[in-house]
Amino acid sequence: MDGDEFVQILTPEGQRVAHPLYESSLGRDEVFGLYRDMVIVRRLCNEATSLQRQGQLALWAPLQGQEAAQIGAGRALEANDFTFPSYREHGVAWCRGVTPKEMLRIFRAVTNGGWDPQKYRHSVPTVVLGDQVLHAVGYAMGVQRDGAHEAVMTFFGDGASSQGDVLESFVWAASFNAPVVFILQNNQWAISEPASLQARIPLYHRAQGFGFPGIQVDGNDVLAMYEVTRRALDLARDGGGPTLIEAYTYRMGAHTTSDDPTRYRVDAEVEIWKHRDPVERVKALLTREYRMKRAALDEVTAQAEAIALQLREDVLAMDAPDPLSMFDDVYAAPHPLIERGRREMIELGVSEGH
Amino acid sequence: MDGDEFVQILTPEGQRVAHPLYESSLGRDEVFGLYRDMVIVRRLCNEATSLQRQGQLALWAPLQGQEAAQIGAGRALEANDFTFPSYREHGVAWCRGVTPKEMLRIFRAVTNGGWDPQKYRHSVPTVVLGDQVLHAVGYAMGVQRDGAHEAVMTFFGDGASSQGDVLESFVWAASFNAPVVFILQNNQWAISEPASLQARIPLYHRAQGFGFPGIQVDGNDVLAMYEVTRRALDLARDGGGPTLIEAYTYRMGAHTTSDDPTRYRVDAEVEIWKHRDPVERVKALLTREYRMKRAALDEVTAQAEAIALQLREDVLAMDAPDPLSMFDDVYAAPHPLIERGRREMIELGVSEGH
Amino acid sequence: MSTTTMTMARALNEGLRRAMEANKKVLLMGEDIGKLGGVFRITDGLQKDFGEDRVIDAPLAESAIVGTAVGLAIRGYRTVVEIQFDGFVYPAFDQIVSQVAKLHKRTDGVYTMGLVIRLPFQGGIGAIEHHSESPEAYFAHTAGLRVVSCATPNDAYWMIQQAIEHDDPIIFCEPKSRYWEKGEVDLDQPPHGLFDAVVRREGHDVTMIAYGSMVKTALRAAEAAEAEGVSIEVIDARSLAPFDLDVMIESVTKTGRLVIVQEAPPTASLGSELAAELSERCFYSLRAPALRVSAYHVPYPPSRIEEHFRPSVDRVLDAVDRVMEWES
Amino acid sequence: MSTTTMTMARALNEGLRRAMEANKKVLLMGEDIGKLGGVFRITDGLQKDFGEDRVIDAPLAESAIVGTAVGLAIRGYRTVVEIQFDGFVYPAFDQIVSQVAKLHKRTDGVYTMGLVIRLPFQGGIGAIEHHSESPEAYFAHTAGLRVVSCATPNDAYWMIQQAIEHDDPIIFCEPKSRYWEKGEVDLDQPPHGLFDAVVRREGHDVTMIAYGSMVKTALRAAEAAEAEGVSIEVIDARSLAPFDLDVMIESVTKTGRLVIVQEAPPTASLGSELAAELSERCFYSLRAPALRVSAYHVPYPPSRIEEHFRPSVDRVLDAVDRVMEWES
Ligand SMILES: Cc1ncc(C[n+]2csc(CCOP(=O)(O)OP(=O)(O)O)c2C)c(N)n1
Ligand SMILES: Cc1ncc(C[n+]2csc(CCOP(=O)(O)OP(=O)(O)O)c2C)c(N)n1
Ligand SMILES: [Mg+2]
Ligand SMILES: [Mg+2]
Repeated sequence: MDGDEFVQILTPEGQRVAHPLYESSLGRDEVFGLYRDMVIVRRLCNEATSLQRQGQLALWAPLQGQEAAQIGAGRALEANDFTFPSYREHGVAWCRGVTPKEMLRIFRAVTNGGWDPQKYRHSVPTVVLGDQVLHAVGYAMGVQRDGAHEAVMTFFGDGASSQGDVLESFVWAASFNAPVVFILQNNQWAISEPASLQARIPLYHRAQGFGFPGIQVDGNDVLAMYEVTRRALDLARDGGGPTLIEAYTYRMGAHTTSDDPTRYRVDAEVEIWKHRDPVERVKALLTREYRMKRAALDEVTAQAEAIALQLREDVLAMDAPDPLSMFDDVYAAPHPLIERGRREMIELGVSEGH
Repeated sequence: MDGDEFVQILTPEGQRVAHPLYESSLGRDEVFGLYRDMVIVRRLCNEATSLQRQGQLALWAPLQGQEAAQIGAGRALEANDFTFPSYREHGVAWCRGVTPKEMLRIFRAVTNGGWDPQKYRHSVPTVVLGDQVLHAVGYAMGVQRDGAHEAVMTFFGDGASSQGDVLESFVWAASFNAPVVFILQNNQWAISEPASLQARIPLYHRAQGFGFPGIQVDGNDVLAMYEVTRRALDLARDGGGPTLIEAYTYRMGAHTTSDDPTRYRVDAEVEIWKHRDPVERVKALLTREYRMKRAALDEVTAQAEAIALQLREDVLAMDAPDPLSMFDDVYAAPHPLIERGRREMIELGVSEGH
Repeated sequence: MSTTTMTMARALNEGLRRAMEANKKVLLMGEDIGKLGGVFRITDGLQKDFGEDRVIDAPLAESAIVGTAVGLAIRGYRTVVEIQFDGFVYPAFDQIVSQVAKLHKRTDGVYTMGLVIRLPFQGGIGAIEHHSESPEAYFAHTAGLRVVSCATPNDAYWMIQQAIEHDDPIIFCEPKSRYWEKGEVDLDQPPHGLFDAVVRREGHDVTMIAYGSMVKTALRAAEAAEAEGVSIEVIDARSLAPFDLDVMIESVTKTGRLVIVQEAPPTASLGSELAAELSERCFYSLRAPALRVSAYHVPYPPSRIEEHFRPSVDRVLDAVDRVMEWES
Repeated sequence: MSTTTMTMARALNEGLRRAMEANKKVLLMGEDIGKLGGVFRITDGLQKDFGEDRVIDAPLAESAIVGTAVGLAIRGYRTVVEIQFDGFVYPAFDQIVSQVAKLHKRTDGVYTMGLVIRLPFQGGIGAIEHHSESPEAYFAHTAGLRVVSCATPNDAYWMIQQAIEHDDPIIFCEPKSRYWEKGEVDLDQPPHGLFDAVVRREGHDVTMIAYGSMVKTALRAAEAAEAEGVSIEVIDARSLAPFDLDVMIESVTKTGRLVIVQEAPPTASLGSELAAELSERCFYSLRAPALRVSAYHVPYPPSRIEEHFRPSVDRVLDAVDRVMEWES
């Protein structure tokens, strides 16, 4: 974090601070909206974690601590933009309109996707680190060829930033001046590996080496994330090319529900980050500066609760797919091995509702 | 080329110029030695080109124009250092002691290697763009583990600089502070693609984005190449980590003898670079500043001529390998499919000297 | 019927041109495919005529070439990717196997992965290492991909167009050693479906299956065998994944003998697949074991000895002798 | 003879420890293998005991992991690379196929590519996509590599040590679904050579070849078949490239029937190779066609239905029925 290059406009205490380049353009209702989003996705995430503990999900990748990074970036998008997430961007999916139920389908292991990516203009999760970043750049090259006033956004982590595919994306985005915004959520950890293993200087510097802007943002400051992202998206749409935004944040929970972070990191570190909580600082802003009433905040909590309850119900009702469905949509056109497999499975007596 | 960051200490006209950070440490004999090397490898390269034209080689990748980049870097090495070339580094191979005959074996298509890389501490050519750069970093990690006072050097082109493997090498070299010097010969072209397609700002900037020094050098100035490389090697050996050196140079000839550069570049460009010839400027220095006699220079030409003649003789004497040799050294230990293949080939009547 | 004679290289060029004219969403992307027209000149003149937006010279990174083609496919474009040589497709392997092959399925059919990956493959041109590989088995093994190979200019002209029109991702293998051989091209009518195997020569003693460069080798062997009284039926597989098994089964059922010829190394190859499958399906018809003539299980050798590595007419005839002598 | 009971995961851990003690040049490299001990805890405690220089947590880039291991091999180190899951090996494919497999040959034997690439492979653990793949055929097809797979803790303990000692590069496939199953480990004496196939159960009606996770499935099927009076000989291939064909030929010659069981998809797979090779070599012995029981030719499905994708005892028995009923 080097001085002015670290964009923060709302402190952990919920105080506004001036930044030479960025100030918040949002009014009370909009800030409240961001708060609502963050509360909801956090609650949703907690519900997923307990569903996993109860054996209802195969896995869950919690976003806790990264709500501001994801909601700030997600809400800066226009409807026509297109997003390419990794596997932890539940907050972005929420902003794009993906339903919580759809988000959890992959984690209940009933699909490898989960939703219609063209409907939401939000791609399905990508598990292989970095692969989606090239897709975003290619999609952005398509936007250019269409002469469309749209931007593309893609997400990856501090760990993924070491992958050749991510770095090649930087080459391409620069060479083709592609309308893409790279959101690097530096949550300090790649499973057990600290971000310092992937880079010895802050990650946002990489962009400059490729000839496009890199900016480090307080990823726990939703106002800063919103403003920086919005400006980068505008730049992209207006032909100004790519931007790398490093959202400096923290993964408060485990990598996934299969992970045991006590093996590699100390509680004290988590404690420090608790004081930088992205939701609490907006709450402080809302109550202090905007004098928001307790009741309004409570209503958000209640709404989140209702969504979580509904989610639980939806998940429990989610059945295993028909085994025969594994033969669907492998190919767009008929294929003899697909027909053969389907026939063999039917002969084995595997049927719907198995 | 941005001002002081472009290191040049000998102009195209053969004039010394001051640079705030680098000055030549070489005396007359050493400069003469570099001149000799450059004249020899250029002559050797021309001989190879005509051998290819006469059907004696399957292919040749000329180095013409890049003599200073390669000889400057190559002569800066210590005997114990290890080098990982691409396919055009005949000048470096020369510095490492590889014989011209060995260099041409791969181009006569009688081997996929050519020499004993451990003997010369110079690896065999790597054709897949960028692969060798990771090998260099790994080797350098071995040097670290041995506690040896050695450095590693690796070569790649402006085109290869876009490959994920090269970029991952930067990540690793930085994270492990590996004793490696990356020599990026920016000869302006990757076959038909101009360097501007790979990057929109000078390539040496990339290193800074990864947190280690990147320097742009006049790659046609053998004195500058020597000094910059030597300092980078010292830094590496002393635990200072990696350096990226962009040798700004020019491929005077075709990409390979299969290439037709008239399809993609104009003569005028080649003409401009002729005035920056790496050999001519050292010749000018030698005759003007060191008042070197014509006879001494002629002796170098004669020596180069003799080497070329010997090379021609050696190449013509190079027979196709025994077909059965394809089964040698595929595995270090016995392998049934190798035995089977050998047996089958013998049964087909293929024998030595076929 | 308007036919004309041209090389396979030219036929591919014309086929690409026609596909680009027919559909504005068709793009070409690859290294040196613009001004240079590709190292084999397959895209010669196309950038001049269709512009730099549709014929894209790519930075040198195969993973990015394929990965961005995936993004373009999601946006509704159809990108024909040129991989400069077979041996340079491996850096893109992850994108091909984990994304190209699986995204249609992963999105329940929402994303159409209509892209074609052109691969000049096989050896025989006296090149240095990595320029003569036969990687088709890697792709055929991968569910979600299709793999085809042309062996004649007419097939080249039509198959490239059919592949571009097709909605599934296709690895399009071009036998580079045949680029400069000429043949008749029918400009009006495709000779076959993209996934059809074709009997190139009828015969009754032995079925011989080949593809790409080896079709010609097989036909030469058949000619030589005929002189010795052995009648060989030569099948050009054309589609390598999936195989058109019906044509093959019919032939083997008739001949009772099978020889498969491929330039690829033997282990877990397409030859293994054909031998396994046809040994199973034609168990009672086969009068001799199915034999595979492949390259050896060694890296592609220096090209001065490549003709000892690639199946030769002699080696093929040797296998023919063996299946003929098995019982009889 | 000192034997002790442990899980396969533990056996691998102990085997690695012993190899590291025996040779200071042995390094481990991979993602999260240090403090975490790897996501499967195979390297648990090793960084603590051997230090960060020998147990290296790698930045997240598989191509670099393998590529730097190549450089370390050139420097004389032996690196055991852990690829976190099968589906993440593809970014390293180019380094494996073009460098690891070929550098020994390219340098006329000067470079020893003594490195082991550990691959937790196959499915059955209820994971999400890319965590359950069976990529062994890609590597077996590639000349210059060797591929092995352990199916028991004892084999795991010894084979990992043998692989590390071996001078050729080895793809070491670990059936992750068996990591937590226990078995006897003999700490004194390796049970077999690294490249030996082993008869796990004798029988006279059908030869069944399996490897990795499927060995147990095959043994279960054999038990079930016995109840119905069919005697199955189960062979654990162990070495997937090269295959130990002698053991297999001997068995098929005896039984006259062959069923191959694998988790991989069918096309151009190791099952194809075995079926092709053994159909050829045992042409007169086989009383029914060699049958392959594989996964289907589709991407690995969501894990809620993975047991319909992986060969089940039922599907295996179905194939047994078919070979038994073929003639008789
Ligand atoms: C190519 C590849 N290698 C390894 C993995 C296994 N893996 C899954 S997540 C992860 C850590 C990623 O860390 P980061 O990019 O920082 O994202 P975060 O999980 O912190 O959001 C690893 C190693 C993978 N999914 N893909
Ligand atoms: C992975 C890979 N892709 C493509 C090629 C084909 N190829 C060989 S040389 C070359 C151009 C390389 O340009 P550059 O890196 O600038 O080196 P130069 O030839 O100019 O020395 C290309 C595309 C290759 N060898 N490897
Ligand atoms: Mg992270
Ligand atoms: Mg170049």
